[in-house]
Amino acid sequence: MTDTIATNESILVIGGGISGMTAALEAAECGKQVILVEKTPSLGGRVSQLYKYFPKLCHPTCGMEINSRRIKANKNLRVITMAEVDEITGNAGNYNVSITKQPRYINDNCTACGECANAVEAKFDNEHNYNMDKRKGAYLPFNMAYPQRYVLDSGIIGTDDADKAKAACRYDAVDLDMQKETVQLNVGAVIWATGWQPFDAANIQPYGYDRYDNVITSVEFERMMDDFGPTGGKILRPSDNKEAKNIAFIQCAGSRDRNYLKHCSRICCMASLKQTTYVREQYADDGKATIYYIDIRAIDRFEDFYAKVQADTNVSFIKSKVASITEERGTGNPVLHGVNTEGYDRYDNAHDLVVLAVGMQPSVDREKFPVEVITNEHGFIERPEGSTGMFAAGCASDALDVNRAVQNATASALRAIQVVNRFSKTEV
Amino acid sequence: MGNLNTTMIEKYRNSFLHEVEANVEEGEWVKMCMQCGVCSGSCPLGPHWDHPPQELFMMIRAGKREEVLTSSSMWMCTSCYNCIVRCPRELPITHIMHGLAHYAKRLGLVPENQQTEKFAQLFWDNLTNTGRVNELKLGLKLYFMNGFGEGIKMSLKMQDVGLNMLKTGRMSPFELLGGHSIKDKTGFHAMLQKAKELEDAKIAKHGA
Amino acid sequence: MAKKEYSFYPGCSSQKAASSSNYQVSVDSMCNELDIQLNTIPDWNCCSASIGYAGGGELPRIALSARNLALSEQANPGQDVVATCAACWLATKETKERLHEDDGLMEETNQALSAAGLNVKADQKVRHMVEVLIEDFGYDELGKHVKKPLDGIKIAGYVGCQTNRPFGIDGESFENPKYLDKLVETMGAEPIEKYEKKVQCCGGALAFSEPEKSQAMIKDIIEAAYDGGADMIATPCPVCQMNVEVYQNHINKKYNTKFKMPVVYYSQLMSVAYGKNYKESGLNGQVITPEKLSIIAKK
Amino acid sequence: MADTKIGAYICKGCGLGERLDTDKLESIASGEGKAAICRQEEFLCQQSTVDKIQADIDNEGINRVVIGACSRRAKFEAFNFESTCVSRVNLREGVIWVRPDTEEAKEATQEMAEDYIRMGCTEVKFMSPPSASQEQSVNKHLLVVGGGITGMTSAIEASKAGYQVSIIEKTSQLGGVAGQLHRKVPSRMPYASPQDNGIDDLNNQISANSNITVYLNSTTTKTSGAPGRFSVDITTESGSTTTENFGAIIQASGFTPYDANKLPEFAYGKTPDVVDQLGLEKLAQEANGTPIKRPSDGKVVENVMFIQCAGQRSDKEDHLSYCSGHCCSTSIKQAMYFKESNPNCDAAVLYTDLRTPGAGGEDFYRSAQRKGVTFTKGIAKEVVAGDNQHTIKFTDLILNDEVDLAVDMVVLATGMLPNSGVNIDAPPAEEGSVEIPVESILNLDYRQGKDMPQLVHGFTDSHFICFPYETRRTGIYTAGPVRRPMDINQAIDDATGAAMKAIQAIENSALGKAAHPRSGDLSFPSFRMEGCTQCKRCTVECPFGAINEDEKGYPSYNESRCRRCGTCMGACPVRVISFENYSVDSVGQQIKAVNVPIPDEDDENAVAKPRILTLACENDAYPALDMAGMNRIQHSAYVRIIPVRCLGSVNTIWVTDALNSGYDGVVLLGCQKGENYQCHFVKGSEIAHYRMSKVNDTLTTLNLEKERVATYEVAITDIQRIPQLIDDMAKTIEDIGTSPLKF
Repeated sequence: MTDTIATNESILVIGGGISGMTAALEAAECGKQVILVEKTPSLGGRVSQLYKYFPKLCHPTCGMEINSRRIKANKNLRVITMAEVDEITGNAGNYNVSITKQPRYINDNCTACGECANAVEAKFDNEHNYNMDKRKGAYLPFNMAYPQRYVLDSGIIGTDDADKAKAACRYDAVDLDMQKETVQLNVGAVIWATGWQPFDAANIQPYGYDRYDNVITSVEFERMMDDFGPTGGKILRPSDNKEAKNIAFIQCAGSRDRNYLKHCSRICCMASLKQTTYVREQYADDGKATIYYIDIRAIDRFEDFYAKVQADTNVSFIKSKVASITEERGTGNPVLHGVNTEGYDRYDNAHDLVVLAVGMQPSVDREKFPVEVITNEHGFIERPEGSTGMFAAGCASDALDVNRAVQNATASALRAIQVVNRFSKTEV
Repeated sequence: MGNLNTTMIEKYRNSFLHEVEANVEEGEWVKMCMQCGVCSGSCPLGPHWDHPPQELFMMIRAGKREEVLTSSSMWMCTSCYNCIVRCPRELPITHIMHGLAHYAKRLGLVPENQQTEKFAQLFWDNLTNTGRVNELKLGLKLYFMNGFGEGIKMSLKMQDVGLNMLKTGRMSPFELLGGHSIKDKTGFHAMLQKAKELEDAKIAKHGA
Repeated sequence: MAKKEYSFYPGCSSQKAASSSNYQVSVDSMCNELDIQLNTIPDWNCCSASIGYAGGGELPRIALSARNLALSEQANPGQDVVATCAACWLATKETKERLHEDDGLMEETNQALSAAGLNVKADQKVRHMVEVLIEDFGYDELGKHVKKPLDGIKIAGYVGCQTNRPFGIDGESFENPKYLDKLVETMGAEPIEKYEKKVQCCGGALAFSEPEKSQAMIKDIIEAAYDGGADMIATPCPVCQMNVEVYQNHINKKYNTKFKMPVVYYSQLMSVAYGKNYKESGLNGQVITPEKLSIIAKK
Repeated sequence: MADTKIGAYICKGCGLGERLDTDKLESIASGEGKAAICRQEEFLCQQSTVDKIQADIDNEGINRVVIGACSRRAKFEAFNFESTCVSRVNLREGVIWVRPDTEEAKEATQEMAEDYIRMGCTEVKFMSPPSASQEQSVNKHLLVVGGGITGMTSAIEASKAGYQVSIIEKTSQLGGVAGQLHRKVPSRMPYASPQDNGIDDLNNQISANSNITVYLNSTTTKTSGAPGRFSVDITTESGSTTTENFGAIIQASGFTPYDANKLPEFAYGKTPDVVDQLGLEKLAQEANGTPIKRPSDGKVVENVMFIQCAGQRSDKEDHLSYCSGHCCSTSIKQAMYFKESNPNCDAAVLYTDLRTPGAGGEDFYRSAQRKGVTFTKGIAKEVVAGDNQHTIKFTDLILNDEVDLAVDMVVLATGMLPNSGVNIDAPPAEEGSVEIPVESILNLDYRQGKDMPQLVHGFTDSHFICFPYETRRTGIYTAGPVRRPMDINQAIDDATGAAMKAIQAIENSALGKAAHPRSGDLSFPSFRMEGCTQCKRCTVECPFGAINEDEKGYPSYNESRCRRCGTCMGACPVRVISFENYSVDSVGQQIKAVNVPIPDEDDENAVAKPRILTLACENDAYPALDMAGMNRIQHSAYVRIIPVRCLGSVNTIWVTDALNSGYDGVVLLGCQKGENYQCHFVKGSEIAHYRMSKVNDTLTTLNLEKERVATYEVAITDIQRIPQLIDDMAKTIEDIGTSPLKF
């Protein structure tokens, strides 16, 4: 990475998840100057919080390693973390962008030795684990974090912890006077790779996510599988840390529902099918999973995976949108109430744990883009039309699985290149 | 009414769904159901439904006219609105149930001795009589709605309730003589008459 | 605070010597303390609750509530329509909404109304008394009027169905509304946290036609109150109040339970807390006397 | 190799100074390591110090740099010196962070560090800075095979970026299947109604575009060369052939609809009123907005039923096991044709799982319901053709009912089969069995076969979730339904993405840069032909088909096809293949550089100091070891770890040399192999496992226990497991005793 001064031949990518990294890398590896802006202290986004991918059941960190190696080695690419775009003016081929960079309080000297983390005491919610546990006020967001550089939580600034962190660092990497700064860029094209956020399950009142400890979300379940996650890689239920062996998965938790998200989030069916294999991986024959669904949307070759899971006698399927959940007194078991609509059977099923397959919501509220962007009623950015220089990549454009998100991001890299080539001399 | 039923059968031979859409309150929503079953699971009297709402919707699409209209299911609706607020597709299920019940009644297809149907009719007659409900008369009618013998039994069974209500001044024997009423009964009845005419005309048009 | 005026729709059960006349008594006392003036809609009629559908078709039922709205517009122009009965509120509010949403309905309805020499616009707000208390006064203001805090009374706030669904009060959750608990707290009493049957249906009108089925549900409602250690149940709905209070003997016989759970209205709690006496609070209208509340009322 | 001048720099930061005797390390570097310049620094990675190293390079003629500090994964940017070979000696994550900070541990830990310094200094001696071969020059001409909506889109998008494109289309016109559609599923809000299929617009864009050439009625009869210099024979129906050169290729050969004649149970072929989805498009086009008439007697259709998953999602013979993805939306769209042209027509869709994923999908589904299309969850069992009406027998899964429904027409939602040409991995047909000849799409002149490797069900998709455009034939990308079952909207994205990768291949091959995953790597293998025995292992084992054989059977290497994994280097029994900066020596000499202590026979209480060689895949195993260090997870001090590009690049000589020079054990750490392989170079891990199974013979001849060599499949998340595997080997050696081959 070099300090490229952006020109209207550069491409700005907003969002450092897998889609943003892909769009940025594909363009940079095609010789283009690219600036990648990420809101959090490190790249990776949602993918870095997953245990395994469907349908292959491989580990996302593997691709993350390759991508961060590509970024390290690429001199056309400049990464700005802890930064957000607050204004974009101009048009295709010539955008002026203003970016606000939050202070990290740790400079390039950081060797990631970890002494500052050892020195501080105060703890904060760990966003990487969806606040299921705490982290120190000086921290490396996660093992694979890139840039491999520590962060000071702004919460410790002005406290003793801040001074302890500074004192502990022998490389003068802690800079407590770091201020938020504004960066001005001139770029030719912009790629929105702002991604998605899990739908807030507390809104789904009949399921009592806000009232019952043993009702969790699919994204939280992923974190449980990480050896370095909140439960040390064990599937435990929050109420009593008992092993959760009989697990219910509720599909369309927030999706396909006019009360919440009207759209289908696409990934949730496959995610739950995948997560049933976690239950089996951990508890073998004692592991039982039940999927409550409306339609199982395992399209194209994902069907093979669906067939595999269906063949597992420990996994059962009930066609039903669960009506409500109550808590069994004494045991704390969540009890699911509803009707299996295939032949009309009522059920009141107790499980150890309920996993809500929460829907995908665009990270950026459609009203909150710093420049006019055409979104559909679900908040996803529509396909480009006319001579725009702004494109969506990945889940900013639709509810997509990783594979499709990367495919879409690769396409958006070309769309951006078309714009900068059109406005630069490099055109053939 | 019976012949209206046959006319309707004639008209909508191959689509009960169209019949419901045209003649049942909020019937045009039936087609929007995606069979998730959240309504069926949310009904407090659910276990007492032969066919829960989502199944009724499927039966309507499948043209099971007789089974649907003669079912006691929609008469089980307590109007708790659980189904409406939970329905992911915005179907006004409570109203559709009321609508189906009313339509069945209109076509004379309500099952024998359907208690809620009887009570609902009593209630309607009672309120439309003076414009306001006369609880005492309604109560007595209710006890006797299944015949005199049953009525005596019921009255005895409900004696304590009645006495309690009298004691606490929440019921008065004087209600038997006239009782509460609105002033403009004439206008009130004319209004209901007009409303009924307009509605019958619509049905007749569809039935024709 | 200045006097507040509303166009009031009392509803059948609140009439003299009717099943919730005690509710009305307490509402009057409460309003008097809060300087609320209720201008009753002249010649109002029954809304047919949610049970008129066997005899009455859609349009006739709509016409009923439309008539009340029309009369309100005439007599109390510009005033919000306020109802104390959940069913009255719901039927009227639904009618108002559907008149504007369903194409052609407004016109048909006015055709019918014209037969009674009336016409409706349905522009006014239709509100439940509880909304008035929460939105126009707020818990703090309501608390300021408390003269006799209801110390030491444990109350299960039974919200029931129709003040809760489909419209809800104060934008609260349908599954776990808090407004009743907040009111209870504001009056100095102790709400039962996690009252499990808070929004369970009591059977409504089917208490009459399907007594067994309804009483089975009522049993759970009362049981859960006892489990929570409640001294009494409080509710905003006349149907709930009646159903849960008056059948306890029958339930005791059938399930040989020993229920004797008082069921009062929020307005009775407020009336007592506001220093009104036993009678002014309509407590003489209770089939099962709420002892702890009575004691405070009689102080 | 220009004479090497080594600069060795040892960091004392991050506790290295406290934990290690860095003076000793320095003396080893300057002594055995022959480092011309050697310095210890308190804080090696700080800019000022890095500048000093750069100064040594610029002014002191240092051309090999040894950094004794943290892992190669840390501080990469700081120590990334242009055109200078750098060896990162991992003293932090690899030594002090995996060792206890105790007196008794000190000695072994120090020995570890010293060996790593020796290894680093040795490695750089055998490295030279890579430089491009200049074999390719820029050829901004792109070939697109297939003129359907995917190919047309690829061509237009590539030309918009300033590239020349030639489209080869087998039929007489562009448009493919999309061109046969009356309308297509909407791609824009409000996602409510079918929209124009868009082919006319694409046609106009292409005919107006001087950068796009179209060859109709043509096929590719030969494809040879490599990215940047593909040579393709384009042959017309008439047989005339022209040869053109291209920089990269996109294969958009599309799909063939499933043959509905295989579904007699649904009366296809028995009555013209049973059609497949394409058949219905034809009827809709003819009706052109007027009510659709049924083929048998021209009667306006009053009720029609769509049978989803016809011959799909089924394990029956001759059926497709997979889901074709688009069919639900397509049936919804077609049901709208009926509803929009004739509202009284009953259109029902019979499905088991209605699949309309994504934002637009659900809107489209709701819109159909609003238009009166009805949906029934059920399973079709049979269609009985009648004279007037036809009967569908199905099970209604909701009402749990056996239904006989009379309809005017039936539409079968059948699936798609990829036009992927020859399956190069197919086992050879048995004797006597009649083989149906498959027409090749690309006719690749590659040793590995004529067409693109297939993933599953004949589709040529990538094997990687993160990298959908990973291809096993560099510079050739497949797009659209040949790659994976997909709808038009996805195909358009895919076409654009593939164009992106093709352009990238053109640019990078011209610069001699490798493609993913070693993107930008300039190093490439050279073959010392005089030593070659024409054994063909390199040509057979290359996962990317980079190496052909010339007429004499010698390997003929194509640099720009190569992905630099080194599998050929690992395969070569006579070791004639090597990269400038990665060779049999650059690793082999490191192994030899390690100091293997010879136990003192006379000394009774001498403690055994075994040595374990670990060769770790740099993509997964090595990062996992790093993270183990970051989490202070300890492992044996007797191990010496060397990262390799891929386990496939491991030449067995390294293992035998190690054992011969007294190592007590060898551990190989690669990625998952087999069906769901994780190896980024496809077969590396698998090949390594195979090769190691052969090493057993060597072990016996050396009469060593075979437990001394272990090969594992590990994942990057095995942060706790990998140290355990190393300790297991240490334990094994403890049990079976140290190697007898120490002298």
